[in-house]
Amino acid sequence: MPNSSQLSRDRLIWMYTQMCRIREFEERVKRTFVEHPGVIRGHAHLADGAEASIVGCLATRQENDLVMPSYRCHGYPLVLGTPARALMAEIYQRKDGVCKGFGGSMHLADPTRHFPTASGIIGQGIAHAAGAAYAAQVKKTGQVIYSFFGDGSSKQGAFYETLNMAAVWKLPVVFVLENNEYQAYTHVSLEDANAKAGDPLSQKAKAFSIPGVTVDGTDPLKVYDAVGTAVDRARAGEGPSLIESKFYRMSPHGNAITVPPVPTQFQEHESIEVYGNKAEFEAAKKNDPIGKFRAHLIGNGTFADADAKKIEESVRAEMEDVVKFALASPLPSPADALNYVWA
Amino acid sequence: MPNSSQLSRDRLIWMYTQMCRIREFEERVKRTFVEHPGVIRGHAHLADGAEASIVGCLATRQENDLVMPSYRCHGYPLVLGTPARALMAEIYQRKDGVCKGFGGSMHLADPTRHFPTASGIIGQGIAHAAGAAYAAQVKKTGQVIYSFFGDGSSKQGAFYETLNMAAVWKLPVVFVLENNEYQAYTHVSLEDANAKAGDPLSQKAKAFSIPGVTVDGTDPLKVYDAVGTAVDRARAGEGPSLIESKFYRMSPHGNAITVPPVPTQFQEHESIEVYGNKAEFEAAKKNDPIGKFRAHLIGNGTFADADAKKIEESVRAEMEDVVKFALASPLPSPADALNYVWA
Amino acid sequence: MPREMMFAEAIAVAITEEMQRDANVVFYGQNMAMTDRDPFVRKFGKDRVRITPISETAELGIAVGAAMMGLRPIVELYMSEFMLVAFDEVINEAPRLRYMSGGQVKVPTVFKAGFGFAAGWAGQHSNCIYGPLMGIPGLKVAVPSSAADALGLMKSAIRDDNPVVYLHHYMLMLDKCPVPDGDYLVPFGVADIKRAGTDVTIVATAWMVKKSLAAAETLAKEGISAEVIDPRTLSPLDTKTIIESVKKTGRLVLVDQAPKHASAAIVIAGEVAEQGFKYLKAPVKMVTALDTSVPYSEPMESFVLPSEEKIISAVKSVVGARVAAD
Amino acid sequence: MPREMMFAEAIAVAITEEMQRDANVVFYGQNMAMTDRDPFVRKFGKDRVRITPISETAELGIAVGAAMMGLRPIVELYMSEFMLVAFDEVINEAPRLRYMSGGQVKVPTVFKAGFGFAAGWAGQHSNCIYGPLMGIPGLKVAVPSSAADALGLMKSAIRDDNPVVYLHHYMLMLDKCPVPDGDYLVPFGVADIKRAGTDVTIVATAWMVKKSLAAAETLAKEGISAEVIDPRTLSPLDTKTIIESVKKTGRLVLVDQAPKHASAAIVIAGEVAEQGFKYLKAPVKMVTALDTSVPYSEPMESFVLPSEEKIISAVKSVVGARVAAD
Ligand SMILES: Cc1ncc(C[n+]2csc(CCOP(=O)(O)OP(=O)(O)O)c2C)c(N)n1
Ligand SMILES: Cc1ncc(C[n+]2csc(CCOP(=O)(O)OP(=O)(O)O)c2C)c(N)n1
Ligand SMILES: [Mg+2]
Ligand SMILES: [Mg+2]
Repeated sequence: MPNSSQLSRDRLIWMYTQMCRIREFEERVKRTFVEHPGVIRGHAHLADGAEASIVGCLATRQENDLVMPSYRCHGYPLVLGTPARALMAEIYQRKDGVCKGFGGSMHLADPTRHFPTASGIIGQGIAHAAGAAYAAQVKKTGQVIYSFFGDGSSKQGAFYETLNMAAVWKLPVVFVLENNEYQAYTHVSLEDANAKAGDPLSQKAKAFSIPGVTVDGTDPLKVYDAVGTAVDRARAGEGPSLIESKFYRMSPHGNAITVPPVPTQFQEHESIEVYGNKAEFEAAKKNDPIGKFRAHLIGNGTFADADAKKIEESVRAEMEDVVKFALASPLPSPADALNYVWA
Repeated sequence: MPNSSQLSRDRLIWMYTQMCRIREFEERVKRTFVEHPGVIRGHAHLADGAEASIVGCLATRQENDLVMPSYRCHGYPLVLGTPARALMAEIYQRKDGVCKGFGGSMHLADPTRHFPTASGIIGQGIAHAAGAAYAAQVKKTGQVIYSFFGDGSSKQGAFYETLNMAAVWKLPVVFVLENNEYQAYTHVSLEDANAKAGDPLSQKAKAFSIPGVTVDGTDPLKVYDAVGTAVDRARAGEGPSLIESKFYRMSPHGNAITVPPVPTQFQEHESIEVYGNKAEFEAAKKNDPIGKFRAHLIGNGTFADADAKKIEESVRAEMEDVVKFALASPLPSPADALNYVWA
Repeated sequence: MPREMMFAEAIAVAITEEMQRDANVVFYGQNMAMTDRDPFVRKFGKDRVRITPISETAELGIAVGAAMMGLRPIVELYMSEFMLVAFDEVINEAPRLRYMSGGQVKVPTVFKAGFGFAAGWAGQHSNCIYGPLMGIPGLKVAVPSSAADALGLMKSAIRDDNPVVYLHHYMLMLDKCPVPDGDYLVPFGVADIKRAGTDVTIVATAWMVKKSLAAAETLAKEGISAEVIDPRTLSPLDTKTIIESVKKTGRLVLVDQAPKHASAAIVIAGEVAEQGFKYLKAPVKMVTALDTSVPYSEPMESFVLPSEEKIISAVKSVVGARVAAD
Repeated sequence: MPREMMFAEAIAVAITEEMQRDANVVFYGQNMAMTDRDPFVRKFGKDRVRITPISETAELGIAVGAAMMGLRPIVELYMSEFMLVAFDEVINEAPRLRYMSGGQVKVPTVFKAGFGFAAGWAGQHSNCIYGPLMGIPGLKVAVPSSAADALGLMKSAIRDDNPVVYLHHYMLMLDKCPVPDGDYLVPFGVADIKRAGTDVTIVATAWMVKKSLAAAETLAKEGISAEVIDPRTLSPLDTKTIIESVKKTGRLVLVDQAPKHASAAIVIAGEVAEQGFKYLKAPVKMVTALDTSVPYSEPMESFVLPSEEKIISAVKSVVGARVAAD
């Protein structure tokens, strides 16, 4: 049984550090649209707000467990150990990018660090994760697969089909439904029948007779315990679980969709931009997972304010270097495009 | 509130008669493969075993309510009043067929009698039914739409996506999951996570926060009550329900799939042919909905054995005529094929 | 007096006008009509204008069912690839139900989606999916290249009694042009000669029309007169106008943003090889995307896609062939 | 010593041999492997051979995920149209993930399905869906026309490191032919000249190869020598062999069971119009299904589909053109 109260001081500090790294990385991505227009193309989706959920989940990982996120995929590889330079370089279209400039923000991948790929099409990655779990089962590797997807994505057929098959096949996979209250510009209450009825989305687990749990995704320790239980279950061969991790996406869905050469940027959060609900956004800001965890760790004596500041400083320095590196990295040659079509 | 104990004698006899008509029609379809090889092409799926469920459902209908079945669609139009001649003629590829020979067994349609179409692709008809319900809602027709589909079909993404949307939009539709224990050759326990766990399939309703009820589909009166409640709810604007109607498919999935000119026929039921489980099949035969309803009606004095025999005789005569008519009906002209591509 | 209109605006105007004209037209999709302040919701109410979950199969299936029962649904799909998770509805339901029912029902619905976003959207969001839609009897496909066509084709699509896939190109959404006043409809199956010419016929769609016209401009300066034709609908396809042009020019260059074997270009090339062979004085030449997925990084993306330069050199290669032959 | 084998058997033998050779090959799908008595389950166990629900998106998505992690899944889909509910996996996931990851993963999986069942299966179950699959970089498409090719192409498909759609024609499943002994592989991208000839080139796939060979037989009696070519894989497409043949015959008839604009025929016609134009002595001629869905009733179904007679008259029309031209 996972027990977050037994996490070592080092581990807790590691968790806080990773959360800060994600936040700072995403801030730098966002700033890039202002400071270096045109450097990021297409559509970039940020994980600010999700840090506690991501880190709480991945803190339960064992060495070879796989992580399969959606297109909102910057956070996970940072925690898995992919150099932030290679991630930013990818987002900046560079040759040194983790996908050599072929994928971009929505399609990061680092299979050597247990992050096989990300799909930009809603729901499909959930099936891919179950497939990886099937491979683990057949090959008896003992791996557990973490499948991440959004509240909106749980309205795609692939989600239901996959959870049923994973349950029938007892696949070693944990389905983490990241309920950040929005699917793009749509509030979850407008498109999810459970949410509209005031029921938790984890109730969908009943359709597959598997455990369904809702957890406060702004608290990495609660996430650790809930997901850890599901991971143990999966590793023991008892099959999948559905965890609804509830948190709030702090940035808008992505940079505004424009037609070049009209510049694109991040606008205000949809709660304000679309719904005129500033109160909702302010409340979420007060509940920021990073501030809360920082206060918690200081409160229980894990570290002092000065230690936290040191971490935050080093993270800022890391990401400053990362941006410099990525800007300096060369663009791919045009004809590189002919590579990797066929295996 | 629907109450089957208040059904009139006439109505009960009508229900029994319709059940007999479905059974006899399907028997004649089946016999055709032996008596007139080649007359039926492609794949035909029979409704024997489903009579109580079909008739119990449709007995709750009001005048303009729509019926949207899957490819296993012979039974419903018989109850709706489509001439059996036109149905058999369609299955026999004839010009007098209800679809003029364009559709065949899997794609019957009689929109004038409130049966718009049937799709041969699993799950899609569920969405079409919700669409008809959306039209009814926008046009404020007061119609309720009956959506029929199998246990296996509830594993297709379209099922889940549609039920969620129907719930959010509060569409006037009743989803009848006909659990006949098999999807083609696959027993439901091999492919459905609820079934594998021993839970009812109606539990899937929880994923949409709508009512989910399991009913004995071999008893038309129980079906009447359960579906009637759901129909009332839908008509009142309170949205959809999921009814799991449990019965047993008496014939195999369909005629054997062969390559012409190798003749095709109905073989033994999969319980025997595939699983070697004769006991299961014998138990189902003992529980035959027609025999049970007949005994019930005689038992409560609705009619006497002789009355029942008279009904059965007239049904046999009707279907004898139907087969003759369909055999005598001309085939379409080849170039008729150019019609109806474009509206 | 023609109005100046942006492409995106023209589509909205067409939908608005048709919704005003016919109460059976409904309009829904993801991430639209979020609040009561939405202009369509304000005009037409929450029954006819709705927001949906990310459930393309249900969205399209509901459109098909509703269309059979007398509505004329327009489904907003945003990016054309999102149709792929529901492709059965697009090519195996909407266009087949009428036929299978022996003509008893009709399915008037419009599946609207943007496509071809060549701006770093990478492998899954930048594609042209009209190829697979061209050979489906019962399905129509409209691909406007100007605001005027966008408006006129959308109006025709909504009034059409058949299912229509309406594809608008992302890179054109801000382009402006004059749109004729009044109830302006562009008929389906009628190609438009966007520029008249005598030396070579260029056939192109959507963004490629713009690139082809630019190429034609440059070529004109070098004394080569190119005729640029936009089929406007890929189904029905106006092969006749194309062949008439080839009869005059004897040369055909086909420009298409899709990889060659997924393109409309190769279908048209095949038709001309069959029906217009005798007019050809040179081999048909195709300018399509290279056979790769679309890469994220700009230099690679540009390398893969057709460009004005590639069109110009293709034209020169077939016109050069004349010099040899004549 | 070649073994006589039925088409259906040849596929099963290929899968069995490859599963014996490589423990990473797994095989699953609907309505297969129901019990422990299933021959594949008996040989390879319940981990590697499984039954699935009617969940094509999950089935194919799981194959893609498992393939990335080192398995080589074969998914049994029965009828090719069932792929349409999961088409995103076929054309927008399996073939794109490698490219988008900058070559870091590969997706070796086989999507196996029957197609073209011309036996009263009506509008939704009788189609040919290879057209939309031909232009997807990263995706291969195999379409055998004989038991030998069925076996050899399946083995190549399983060993290929790319996703492969393997389509076998229902009407051929009971046909027998000799299959070479041993570990027999048919390479991808190599067309097969099924019958040599000098007057006209006929290119056909699957069932249409059989019909074309029958037509060639009849034509031979009338003194017309037809060469019949089967591309065997539609991606990669062996355009070279076809053009070599056209160089010799000067005439090209393309036979395809799909409607014209959904056919492989028109893609090949387009390629020849571009690359083989100078060898053509007559217009290319296509014999395809008419532009309708497939109707249920036999007389209408036959009317719509290509037949030996239609092939013969198409050949005569292009050979007749020679008489005029030569
Ligand atoms: C099949 C499909 N439909 C629509 C989209 C467009 N789309 C991209 S992200 C997104 C919202 C997803 O919301 P959610 O699942 O809640 O994840 P989040 O972005 O909140 O992390 C949508 C609709 C898509 N990528 N794929
Ligand atoms: C998308 C799709 N996949 C597979 C099939 C093949 N198929 C036809 S009927 C059937 C079984 C359906 O079982 P169920 O839903 O239980 O209905 P029943 O036949 O028992 O009435 C299958 C798998 C199909 N028609 N469509
Ligand atoms: Mg979300
Ligand atoms: Mg069933």
